[in-house]
Amino acid sequence: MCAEPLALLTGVHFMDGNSAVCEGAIAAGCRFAAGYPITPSTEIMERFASRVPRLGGICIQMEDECASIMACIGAVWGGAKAFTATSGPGFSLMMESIGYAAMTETPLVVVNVQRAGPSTGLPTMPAQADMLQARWGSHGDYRVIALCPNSPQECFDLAIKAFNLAETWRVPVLIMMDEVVAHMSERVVIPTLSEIAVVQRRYTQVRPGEYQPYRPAARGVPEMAPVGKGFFMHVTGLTHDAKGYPAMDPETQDALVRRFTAKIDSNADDIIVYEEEEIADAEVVVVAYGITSRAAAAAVEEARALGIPAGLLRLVTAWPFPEKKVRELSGRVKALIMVELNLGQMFLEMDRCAKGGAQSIFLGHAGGSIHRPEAILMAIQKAAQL
Amino acid sequence: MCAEPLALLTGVHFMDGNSAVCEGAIAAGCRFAAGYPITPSTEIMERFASRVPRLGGICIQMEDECASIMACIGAVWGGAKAFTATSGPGFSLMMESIGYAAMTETPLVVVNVQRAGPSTGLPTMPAQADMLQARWGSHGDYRVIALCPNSPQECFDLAIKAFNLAETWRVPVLIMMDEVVAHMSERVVIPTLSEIAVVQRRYTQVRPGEYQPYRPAARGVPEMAPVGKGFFMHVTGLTHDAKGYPAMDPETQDALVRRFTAKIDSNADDIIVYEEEEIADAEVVVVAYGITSRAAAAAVEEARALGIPAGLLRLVTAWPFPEKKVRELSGRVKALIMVELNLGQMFLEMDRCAKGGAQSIFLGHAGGSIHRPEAILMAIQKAAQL
Amino acid sequence: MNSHPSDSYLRTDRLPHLWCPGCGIGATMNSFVEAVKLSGISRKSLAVVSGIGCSGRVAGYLKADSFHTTHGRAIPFATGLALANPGLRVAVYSGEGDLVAIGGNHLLHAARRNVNIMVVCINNFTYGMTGGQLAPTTPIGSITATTPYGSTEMPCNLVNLAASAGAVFVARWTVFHVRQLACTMAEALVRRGFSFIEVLSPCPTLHLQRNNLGHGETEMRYFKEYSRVANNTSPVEAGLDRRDRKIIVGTFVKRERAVFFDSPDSVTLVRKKKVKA
Amino acid sequence: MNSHPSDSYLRTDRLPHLWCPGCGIGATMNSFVEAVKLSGISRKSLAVVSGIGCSGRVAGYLKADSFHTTHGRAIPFATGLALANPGLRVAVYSGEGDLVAIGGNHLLHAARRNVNIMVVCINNFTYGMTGGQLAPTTPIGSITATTPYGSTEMPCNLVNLAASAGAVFVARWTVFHVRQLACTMAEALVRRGFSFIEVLSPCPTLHLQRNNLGHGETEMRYFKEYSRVANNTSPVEAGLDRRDRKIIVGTFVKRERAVFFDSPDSVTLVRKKKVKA
Amino acid sequence: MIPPHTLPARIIISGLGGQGVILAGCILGRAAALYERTAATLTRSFGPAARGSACSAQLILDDTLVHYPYVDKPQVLLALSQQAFEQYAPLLVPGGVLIIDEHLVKPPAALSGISLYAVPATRYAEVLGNRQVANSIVVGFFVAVTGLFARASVERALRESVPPGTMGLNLKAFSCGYSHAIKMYGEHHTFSGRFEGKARAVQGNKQFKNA
Amino acid sequence: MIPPHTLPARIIISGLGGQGVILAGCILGRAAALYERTAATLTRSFGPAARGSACSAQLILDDTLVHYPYVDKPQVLLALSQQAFEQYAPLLVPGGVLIIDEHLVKPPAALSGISLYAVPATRYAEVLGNRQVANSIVVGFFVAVTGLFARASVERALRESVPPGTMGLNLKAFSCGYSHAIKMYGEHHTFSGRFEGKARAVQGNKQFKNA
Amino acid sequence: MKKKTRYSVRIIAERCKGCMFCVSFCPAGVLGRDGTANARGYPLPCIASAAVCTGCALCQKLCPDFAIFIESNHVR
Amino acid sequence: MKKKTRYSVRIIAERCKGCMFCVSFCPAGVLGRDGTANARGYPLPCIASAAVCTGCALCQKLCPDFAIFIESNHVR
Ligand SMILES: Cc1ncc(C[n+]2csc(CCOP(=O)(O)OP(=O)(O)O)c2C)c(N)n1
Ligand SMILES: Cc1ncc(C[n+]2csc(CCOP(=O)(O)OP(=O)(O)O)c2C)c(N)n1
Ligand code: SF4
Ligand code: SF4
Ligand code: SF4
Ligand code: SF4
Ligand code: SF4
Ligand code: SF4
Ligand SMILES: [Mg+2]
Ligand SMILES: [Mg+2]
Repeated sequence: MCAEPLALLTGVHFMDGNSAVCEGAIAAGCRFAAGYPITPSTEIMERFASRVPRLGGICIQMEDECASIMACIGAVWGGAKAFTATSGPGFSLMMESIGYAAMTETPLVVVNVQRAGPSTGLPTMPAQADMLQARWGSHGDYRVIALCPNSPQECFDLAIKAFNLAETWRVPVLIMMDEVVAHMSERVVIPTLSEIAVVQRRYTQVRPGEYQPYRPAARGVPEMAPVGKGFFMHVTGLTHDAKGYPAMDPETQDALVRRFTAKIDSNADDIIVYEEEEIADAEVVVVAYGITSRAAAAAVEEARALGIPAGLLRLVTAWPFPEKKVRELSGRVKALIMVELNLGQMFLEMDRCAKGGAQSIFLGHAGGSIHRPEAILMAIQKAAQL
Repeated sequence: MCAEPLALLTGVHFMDGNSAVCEGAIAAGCRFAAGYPITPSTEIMERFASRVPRLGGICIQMEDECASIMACIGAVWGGAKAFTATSGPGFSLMMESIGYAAMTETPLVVVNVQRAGPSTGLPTMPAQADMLQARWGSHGDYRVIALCPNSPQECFDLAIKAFNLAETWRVPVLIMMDEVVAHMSERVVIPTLSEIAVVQRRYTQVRPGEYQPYRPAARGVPEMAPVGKGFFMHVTGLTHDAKGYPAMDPETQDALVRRFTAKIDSNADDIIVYEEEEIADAEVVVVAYGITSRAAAAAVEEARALGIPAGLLRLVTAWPFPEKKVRELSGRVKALIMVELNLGQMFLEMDRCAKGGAQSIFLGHAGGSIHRPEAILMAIQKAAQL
Repeated sequence: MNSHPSDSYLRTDRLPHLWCPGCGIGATMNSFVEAVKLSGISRKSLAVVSGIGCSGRVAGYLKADSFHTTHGRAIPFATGLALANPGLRVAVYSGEGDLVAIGGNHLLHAARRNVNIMVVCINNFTYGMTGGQLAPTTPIGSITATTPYGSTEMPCNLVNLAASAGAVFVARWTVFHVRQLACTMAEALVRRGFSFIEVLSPCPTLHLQRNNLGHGETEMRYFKEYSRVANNTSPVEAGLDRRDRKIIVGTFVKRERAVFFDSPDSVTLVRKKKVKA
Repeated sequence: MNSHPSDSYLRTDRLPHLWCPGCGIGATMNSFVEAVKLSGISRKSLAVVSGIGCSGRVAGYLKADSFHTTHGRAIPFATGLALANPGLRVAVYSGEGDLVAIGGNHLLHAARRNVNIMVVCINNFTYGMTGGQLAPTTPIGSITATTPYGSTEMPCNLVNLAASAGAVFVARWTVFHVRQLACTMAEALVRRGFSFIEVLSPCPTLHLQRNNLGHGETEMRYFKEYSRVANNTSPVEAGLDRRDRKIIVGTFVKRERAVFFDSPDSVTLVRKKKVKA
Repeated sequence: MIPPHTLPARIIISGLGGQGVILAGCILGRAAALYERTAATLTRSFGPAARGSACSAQLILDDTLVHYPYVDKPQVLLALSQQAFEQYAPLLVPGGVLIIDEHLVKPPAALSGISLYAVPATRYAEVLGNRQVANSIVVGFFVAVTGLFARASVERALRESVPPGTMGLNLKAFSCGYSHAIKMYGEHHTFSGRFEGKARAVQGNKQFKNA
Repeated sequence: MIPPHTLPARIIISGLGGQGVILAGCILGRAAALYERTAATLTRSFGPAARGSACSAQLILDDTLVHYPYVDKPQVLLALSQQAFEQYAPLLVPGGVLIIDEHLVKPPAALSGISLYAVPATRYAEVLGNRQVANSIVVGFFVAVTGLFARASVERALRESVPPGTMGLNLKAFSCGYSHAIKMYGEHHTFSGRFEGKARAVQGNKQFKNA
Repeated sequence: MKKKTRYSVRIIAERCKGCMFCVSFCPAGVLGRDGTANARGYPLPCIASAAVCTGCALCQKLCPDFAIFIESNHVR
Repeated sequence: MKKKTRYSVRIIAERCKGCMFCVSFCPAGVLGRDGTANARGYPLPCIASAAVCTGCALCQKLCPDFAIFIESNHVR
């Protein structure tokens, strides 16, 4: 629920993805952001800085990205919903803290507007080449949830969803945008308060003396306690027991890491969202996400127009990956074509899961521009002839 | 070639992996290191700090890991061979600069002594859970070479190899150790000067006016020029053309990133090193690397003693991954068992490549201790009965 | 009765703590508990944030909401915590390596912004946790694990750094000055804005032993003998060079300045009340 | 003849450069070229290292060995470069966001160590490259993209920061002071140790326009009119607050101190000669 | 309502940073998306802010959702710099519409198969006392010339998009451009290109069920 | 040469940080690897430096390369603290050898199936004037009691491992421990456990061909 | 009946690490060393002259291990 | 024969961005604005009174674009 009436800009807007993700965060009840400017994500923080002080919230520019994400994590433990937005180089600098958030099970949202890399690359041009970094960029085993909006409307919708997922699973949720979605303007419908489902933080009902901050509760997710209420919680990035105290033994380590990875893995079916277009009778399925999925949709439509039985599997959650779905498809279609703005990232995971007879085909480039539907159509045509 | 006689401690030693990797760096001609202490890698820098000033080299402790790796990159461009050593949290902080090194094709060596994570985790205990971070931890598409020694002797040998690979391919080379190998002492034989092959930096023969710093030369690797000699080189992390100048278009981007990834991908056969034990007639093949490969070797020996046709594929280079070899094996064995100190990392790549009939089996835990051979033996026995 | 009067402020189930015999960190924590008592602030509203290091373990022993963060990032964490929950009194407690080496930039900018947190910085002249390497305060000539031939870097004067960055309350004591330290900490606890307290502390295991400076007790005697209390000394003059055999201690800076997010300039738009969760 | 006398110091094939009309960065580069000429150092031995930002593009236009690094890391890169190759004269050239926000810690520690590099810091009071956000030097009350209601943070006095961190040569000029700036840069080029030169520079496109301060020319007039040359002023007194209508410029600090890796303490073991590749 | 036979309409608006090219695109897109109830997708090529570098916006209007958001073959090109003209004019479809500021762009004498419309927007803006409003003049001119939008829709979008203090002047500028078109080319001049749209649902708001 | 019938030999050396446990392990490992030409693998459990916390080293000696570097069932246990004794003694193989500092470890009266050897190392060290050399006393005692090493090998390894200034004192301490064993248990006392080794090549130096 | 001292010094032996700060800095010389050690082998301070304790609590405040504290007794 | 001025002011029009620093700060008022622009549309400075140029080169040094410089001529 949004506390302030000003917060929700209910109505129809013409908005870009960066604005929409910011409005989504506000609609989800986020009132804290700390960030550091970086193209092409900067406008997210700029809009938040302009919007949220009027709602009683806080938006601060920190001295760098390490500080930004840590201030957000601090704010979350202070009771706020918080997020930060960045792009490749800043995302890389946030990796240590993403691991800290995973280890401490901090509900946190991070937006990464992907630009072409590596390094400084093409700061103003799109890519989707941080997808495996999103999954593996911090040291050690952990899990994140990563969402890939493909329109400004979805930037809004998925921002709300991201905060909801973060609160539900106590896990860092990454919104993996791309420069095109970020700067593309379209119609965005912001619903009324009652139409938006917002998951509030669930605090423990247990009394302070009995509270164990890392005792797994429902579905493996421990309950949080409010700060400042005498729970005397201890939070550490060291391997910790149910009390939250450091416990330096392999058994605690294995139990802890298995628990917080399992809470995502074993609930993956509830977390994963994808969209299927014309899948039922498809022989060639294009798999895509983010902006690329729109070029793919155009190509699939054209293929159908040409009589080719093509379909589209659009990933909304990139992580967890819809392994089951891909396995199923690979058992019944001729070819799976992963289209992405990189040299093969989600493709690897698709390829791994495609244990059936379907061929795994990759169609990608190093970013800077998006695929033209014709290129995808050609790939579909070729695959259809396999 | 080692310039100073003091440099090479030719002879037989009883040494731990951290010491050995340091000696290997010295033997490879490295005379510059910048680092920041972190368990369990600290002794590498400490030894270098004690050894290298006597050899006319430099070892500095910087204010953090971001600074450490950047000082090394600066030193490389200044003409030195340079390396840094760290562990998980520091490795995460180095991610942005690893991407910069990849983009600028800087020959750089980074040692990561893996401890149990995520986050601070178990600082004094082993893991192998930064393996996919090594591959994907920085934003954008790039390539690294990652080596996994399994003994102090190999720490020495692979350190030399790492510098050689870095100079040959102009790519960041990562030595992915683990806490056990780092602190385990064994016999280490340091050969004589003439027995060690060291690749020196190859500078261009082209005259300054004609030199183009990013024009691909042999096998896609551009030639370096010495600093301070009037080449007026320009180095940038932005997408750049052959002159090294920023060029903000998708075509340059695609050509650049494809070139420097292809220089590794298409030369992978020359780069990849692995060891096979009793593979020829094996029905169950254990795949392992680093310290885990030693428990695996013990298990495979015991399995053979029990009459089970087991074999071991030990990865010396984790990246690039021996895709061909795994594909070949998967076509002729019953099962491939990846044993690693994580919850499934290199396993995913093995699983992807195992397109044949072989089952992919994973045996791992979250670190803190290493696998007992019996546990691996049990997995082999189970797999043999498939 | 065998219960220490500070036990209710401690996670006694974790005692004895991990610090070495003769280490001063525990003693500063003792003073901190006294300070909390003196300050009258409710223990419930106290939050302690540490980075990583021996000193960084303080958060794990205090019975408060306590956060053991990552190396160098205690201040940004504390910034978020304090801003999101202005009802808390947030104390950062960590070592000089954590706060001034890897975390130096955050110290600088938090002080400049005058974030409402207090910072206790244990200066033991070395990196204890990782085995005694060069710290930004290591005296010139000291043997450390990474300077086996003696350090050649000018050490950082922490109080001067904090003061020039803009801290509104800056003090230095040694572990020996238990009473003054407790009073100073209590004062910082009740003031608003960015305060910085440096506490010199012996690390017998690594710094003292390696430099033939004796053990904890020896160093405490040194602190006792060579400290000169000189409140209001200009921080730049507040030396502690062993060669001078003089450690200037005291409260050096007390000033008032708009606190981050209290600033009247933005008061109409950036409210001071609690963030709604 | 249509060739500019500084052309041989420039990558003329990249001109015109990307800076806006009225931006001061190009003018500082002009002074820098003059300084290189004045200093007599060979162009071959000059290396220029930039971070990321509008100012960070300087490396890309100077015909020297030039390195455009990552945001905030120019100083560590330069540290490695200078130590590995003592024959080079290494200049770091970047913006205040790059050097003092994200890179502040490196500035602090390089100054403390007295690394042998010179640093030119373009202070345009904002983040130009990313569209005009809050910088650590943005004056209180300024409208920026991230402070739409006016900044409330106390700006950092860069010369004071550099000086208290330990820089051995510290100066401030504005883009208007072309001659003094060139002389000061030349002096820094020939001195050893860590030197820091702040150059105030107009960012008409973002900072000036948004704050109704006119355009580049207006700001240059402001610089001309309100600057007071006061060499040897204590950096802490060297204000530039617009409300005072007074910008203190000049060379504030000149001192000698052991240079990193020149230190006699370690001279027997840590040699000064070139690292062998 | 945008005349359905003209959909999808593919438009490029291009010039130099600082000319308000993106804003012009936003105003038109907004008019379409909010007041013409047409699906509109606006993308922009995005460079270092306001540094006088090349800059463009691409607008696709359709009666159904727009998949691929870029314009390869524009039906309408608005070019406000010579460079923009040279880059994009060759892409225009046969029968496409080219709109230029006549003082900033000098097209070659012969331009075959293209309808050219010129407005002295910068001059007019100077007359109005503020060069910044040139883009509103251009927008007015565009609306009149193409007939793609109801004038009221665009005026409303314009009102919502410019800083309140400049609204009056911008509306005046809009009128000025609009009138110039009427004066020069007559009422309701519509370009000749015919574009066919397909019947699909307009993209709406998506609610994800699993919270 | 280490008596081949005793290989592989699995040894645990344990105590508290600061007692020189790791150094003792290093000296023995070094003696084996360099001067007995036996493969030796030493691992250590590694905690915060010298904070008086539990600390142990595990040493495996073999005639061929050691794969798995840890000792689950030690044949020899050297325990220098009560905690170490309690943790590791139950792991000893039947017939295993237990060596303790008799003032630091108080084993229960009945210890079945284990050979116990006790040395008052700390006391002796105090007599020698430096508590730090207790570990050299223990090493000397260990060598004499187990008969696993030639005395000269270990003395040489010890000489190479201790700070030069303390070498004399450490050698004296070594002798002291050695003599105590001879005095108490007789010459060349070898423990009763029998360990069989397999014939494999000793791990050597590996050269990778592709540079 | 013997007159009680006003202050009792309490030592929590399990916590003590034998740093001897308390002994060294007790202004009244109440504490001493008698060679006893706790279970972990750390030497313990001993109460050498309880009677002269002034109750200043310096020992308590200096102790890094929260292992020593002062109780004040009702003097009958 | 006409006496030559000692200094020639050269403007590299393609580089100029019209910031007018040169015009504003020329101490001798040599430079002016005449409304001409370069190909990129930037207004160019013009040489209003060449003769009074003192050759101080301030214009040259102030120019952010390396677009103006002074040549000194042999005075016959
Ligand atoms: C990113 C990162 N780098 C390095 C470390 C290793 N590390 C742990 S504590 C520490 C230094 C602590 O020094 P200080 O803050 O002075 O605390 P002390 O132990 O001296 O009390 C270091 C370098 C780490 N945990 N994380
Ligand atoms: C890690 C990282 N974070 C953020 C950025 C985005 N970025 C580029 S330049 C810049 C600020 C530049 O400001 P300043 O140094 O003052 O230079 P100016 O443009 O003002 O000359 C930022 C934040 C980046 N490139 N890398
Ligand atoms: S190592 Fe030093 S700082 Fe750390 S606990 Fe021991 S004495 Fe204290
Ligand atoms: S944005 Fe500002 S700093 Fe950047 S080039 Fe333009 S005027 Fe200069
Ligand atoms: S001060 Fe505390 S720890 Fe130290 S000896 Fe006294 S009681 Fe023991
Ligand atoms: S209270 Fe004071 S006098 Fe009594 S034992 Fe403690 S320090 Fe000594
Ligand atoms: S200073 Fe240079 S860029 Fe500016 S107007 Fe003069 S010549 Fe042109
Ligand atoms: S040289 Fe001096 S006098 Fe001549 S035009 Fe330039 S500024 Fe004016
Ligand atoms: Mg310290
Ligand atoms: Mg700036």
